[in-house]
Amino acid sequence: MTGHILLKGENIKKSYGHVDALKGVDFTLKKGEILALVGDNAAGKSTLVKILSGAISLDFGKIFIDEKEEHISNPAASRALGIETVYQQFALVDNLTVYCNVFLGRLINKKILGGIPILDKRKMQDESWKVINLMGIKFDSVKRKVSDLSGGQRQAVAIARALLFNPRIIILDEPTSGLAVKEVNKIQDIILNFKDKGISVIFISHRLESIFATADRIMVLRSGVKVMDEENDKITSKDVVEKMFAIEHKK
Amino acid sequence: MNLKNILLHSSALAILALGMSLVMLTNGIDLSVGSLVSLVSIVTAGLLGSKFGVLFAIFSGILTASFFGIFSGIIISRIKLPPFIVTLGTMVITASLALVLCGGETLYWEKNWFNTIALKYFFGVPILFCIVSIFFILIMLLIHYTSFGSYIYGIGSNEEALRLCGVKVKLYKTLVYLLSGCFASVAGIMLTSRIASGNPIIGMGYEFEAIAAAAIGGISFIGGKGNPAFAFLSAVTITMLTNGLGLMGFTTPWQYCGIGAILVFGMFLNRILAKVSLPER
Amino acid sequence: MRRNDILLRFALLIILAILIFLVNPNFGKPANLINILRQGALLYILAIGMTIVILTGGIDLSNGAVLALSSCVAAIAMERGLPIMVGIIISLAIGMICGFVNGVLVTQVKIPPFITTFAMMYFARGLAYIFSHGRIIYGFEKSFRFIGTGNIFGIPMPVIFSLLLLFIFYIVLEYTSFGVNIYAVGSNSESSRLVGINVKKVRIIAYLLSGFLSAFAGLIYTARLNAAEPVVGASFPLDAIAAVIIGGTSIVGGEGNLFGSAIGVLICTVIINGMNLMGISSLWQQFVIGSIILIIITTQTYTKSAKINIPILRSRKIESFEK
Amino acid sequence: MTKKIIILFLALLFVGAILMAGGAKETKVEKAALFAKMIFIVKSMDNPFWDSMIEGAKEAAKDLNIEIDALAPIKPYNVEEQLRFMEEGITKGVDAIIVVPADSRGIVPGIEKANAAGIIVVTPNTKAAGGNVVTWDGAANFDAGYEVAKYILSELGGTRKKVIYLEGTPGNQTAYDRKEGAMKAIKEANATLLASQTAKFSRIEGQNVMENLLQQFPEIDCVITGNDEMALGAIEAIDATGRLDEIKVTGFDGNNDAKRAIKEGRLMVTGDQRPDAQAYWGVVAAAMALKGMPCPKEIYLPAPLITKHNIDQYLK
Repeated sequence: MTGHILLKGENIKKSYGHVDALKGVDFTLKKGEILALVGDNAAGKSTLVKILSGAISLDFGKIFIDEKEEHISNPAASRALGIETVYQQFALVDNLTVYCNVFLGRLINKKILGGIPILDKRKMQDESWKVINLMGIKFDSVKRKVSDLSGGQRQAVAIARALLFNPRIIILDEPTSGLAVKEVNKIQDIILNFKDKGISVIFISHRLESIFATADRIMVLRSGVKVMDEENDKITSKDVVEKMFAIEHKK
Repeated sequence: MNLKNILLHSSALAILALGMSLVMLTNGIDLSVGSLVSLVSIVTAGLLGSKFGVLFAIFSGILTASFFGIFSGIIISRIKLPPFIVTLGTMVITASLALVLCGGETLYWEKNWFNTIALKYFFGVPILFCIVSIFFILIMLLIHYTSFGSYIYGIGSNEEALRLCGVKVKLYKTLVYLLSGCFASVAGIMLTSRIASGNPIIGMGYEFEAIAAAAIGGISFIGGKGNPAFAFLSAVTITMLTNGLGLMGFTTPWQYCGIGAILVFGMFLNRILAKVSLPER
Repeated sequence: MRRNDILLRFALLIILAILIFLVNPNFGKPANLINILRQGALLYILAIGMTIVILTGGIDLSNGAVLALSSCVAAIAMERGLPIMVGIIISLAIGMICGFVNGVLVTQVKIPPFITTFAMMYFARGLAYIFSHGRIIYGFEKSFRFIGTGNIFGIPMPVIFSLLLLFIFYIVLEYTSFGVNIYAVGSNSESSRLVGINVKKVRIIAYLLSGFLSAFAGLIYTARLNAAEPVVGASFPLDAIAAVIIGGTSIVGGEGNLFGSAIGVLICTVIINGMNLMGISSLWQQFVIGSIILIIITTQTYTKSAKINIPILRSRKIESFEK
Repeated sequence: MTKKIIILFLALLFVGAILMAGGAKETKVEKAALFAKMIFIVKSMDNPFWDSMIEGAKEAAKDLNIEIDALAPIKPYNVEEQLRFMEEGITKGVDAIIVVPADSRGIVPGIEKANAAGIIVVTPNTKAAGGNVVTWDGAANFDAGYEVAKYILSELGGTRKKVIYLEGTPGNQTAYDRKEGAMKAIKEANATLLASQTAKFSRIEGQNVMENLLQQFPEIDCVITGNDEMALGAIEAIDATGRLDEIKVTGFDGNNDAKRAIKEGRLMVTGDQRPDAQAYWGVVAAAMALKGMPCPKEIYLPAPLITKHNIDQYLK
């Protein structure tokens, strides 16, 4: 059910001053696969995500997409490669409306009076309304300001932003933190839905039950090093926890 | 130029920069200090002419500025309005009050010992600078050895965390603006003694200079970072350089350009120093 | 900005106007109302630039000095016999250069906007003195003066210009990607960066526009006064900031709009006009404006936190969210 | 890319700074067997008036073979900065300080310090309220303000005596003196003062305030102002309503624009302060005192009124 290797990282290193966040990590992501990224705080998960999304640049290493080496120098480049990221704090702009947030960075213009670019608000409203409704999260209007929304709704806006542009890879950084159980289930459904559409997903979470419910493969990072990379059905949550906290070494 | 003059001339700006750096450490700003200087000058000078005596006049001056400091502080901490807006409000209000109180005229009084404060030297150091130094030492002690000091930094970097720890954030914020007001009154009294009269526009522009001195001294505009000692030093340096421009024979237009260049260059230097001393994040 | 914030300010403006009118009926004369608009026009053009810069989370203390510099250089150019159009272009170019330098210093060298524009204020002022040798350049051609003193259908040119700019920049802010990006950058610059907005470019353009508008105001000023002087405009930055703040633009950025600023400018102009008419000592002008800043912002905070429930305003709010 | 911009900018900054240093040196007065060293401090640089004063002082310096440094406070009318210059001058050991006090009383401590150091002090234009000043020279603002107001009121004559006064910057000594002088004349002439508002010595303020007042008062006979700038602004405002024929405007200072306006018949009268002469005679008085020659305590330079009758001799 999973296809060829879509994304590959080789020996990725990144340090902040004297702190090495990633000490040479290799990883792969197949087409249509859900990869869960697990690790304790400061294990390097977020750094890896930021590198892939173009928020920071790597110090060393290579990234291949469809076997072609790519340089992801900024967020726009990442999005152009078909990688969409849903950040932990959603990266929403509170003072703007829902539809502006969905299209932020790629607003749709229409030309009037022979070439003056004007925002096509109607189109953006319709399209964001469609995408958000597809996810099945309750919404009254896309003209609301984001600051008026609940946590689940905000998450929906952030995911809608990722979904709208037919991405090949979606990265979700802690999509379920701070949500109610009902909303968590919803998000899990949405993630599985991605898979059905053939979108690859990288999924970071502390919530192991969500991971085991959705992921195909689980990768564990500890202090910037990959310590485990196994198929979901071959391991238990106990294995993951032991790897995360290096419990076996303390024996 | 000589050292005595530099110290004498930079006294007012130095103490204002000290107060401003405290406010800026809490992620605030105080635009009202300049007009408070003028208002204090008028209040003090007006009362020096009365029969209540010099100490009463000085005390009233300090009280006036403290009142406006507390006023700003309370509005900022309780009603949670942006410090920029609140102090802009108090700035124009106090500037206007200073003019209204004196009717646009300068005030003066019979010569007394108040006039000599600005003239005397203590082992070659101007008394005014001695006073400023005492405040400087007190603030350094406050910053480094009291809980108030760490709260100031705490409020600037994470106010919410401090509040959740049970720190009376509102109280300390108010106190910081009170201190800034007090320092403005000290500057106002010193300038009043220096010009031996009350002048309603004497403090004009000091607020921006104090902010610039604090910023060039490395106090962050978003709070929590910086050392008031450097703000103090940069105030002295800026005074020296700007005074120097005039005395080196730069005409006023070139002086304006020079000050602009000094500010930008100072800020640039500050950036480089910050990069050298700290690893980049 | 929410609709009830604008309504609050509009109500204040109307109440002020009615109060002044009751005390002094001369206030209501059409000629006086046109005066208010004409006097407010200059400040408003500066306030547009200030609003844009404040929306991105910055501030521009240099607009008065940039105005002086650009108008002096343009005046010198015209005095030397260059065509009026060339003078105008030179002036606008200088304004844009100053704004660009501000923007570059803020975004690339990462000097706080407050210090950058404060330094630019000194620098531009100094250059204005140097170019003009401190003298006032006086006397311009009729055709140039028309942009400051002319009328079309009885409406003064400065008013027409400010309305035109209000229209253009309203469209820019509300209906273009650049406008949305300005709000996004001011509201949350990190999020904006993460979704691929070129934050630095947006900021630089904001300062550039402020410089451009300062120069534009300078041209109108010169034409209206028939003189260009290097000293002009020391109080403009604070006047514009006060008007923008009274207009409800958030000083931390991301919230506010040009209509609010227009009302802010009108409130300030009406106060000064009213005090002139009533013969109240001008020493009190600043006092009133300062008080209004504090009162209006406090009221706004209270109505926002819904401690005070004004029925009309609240029903409006709900209405505006219906799809 | 970004780095290149930064480097380019810094390079420009440094070049600018070097040019600045060069420019500053050029303006210094040449030194050749100098007879004395003096500093000359004006109130501000926000008016061509101060430039004329500096010109006058430099001319005197050339004539008398004196080295003179001209200084002005960065913040307009800041008396504390003037004190700074005086103190620096005292430590540098100049022979005389010629200062135009931004504030009559605020300057006194500086004069007393100079006295204590045995340095001669001369205050052109504005009097100091204390200290031992060798000479004051200039037009008394009070008297000249009085003269201008008196002239215009007598010109109007008869019953037309509805007056508006435009004041200078609040808190400014000169503004205060001129206003008091004008008030005295208004009182003597039994004229009605409709309003007295500040226009902060500025042209645009003068125009704005006048526009507002024109709405308030249908009948105005004359507008007396504290300086030419405000007068010229007021004239623009009055002209726009077409009432310049009925409303007469007076100025003060006698700058070039004002002279032209008098020639054109738009401005009625201005007091010629002769700033260059004030400065010139100030330097001369200081030089005389240095040589031990007796010097009058006060030199009243006549501040002739410039009117349409004598304007031609001013416009050469």
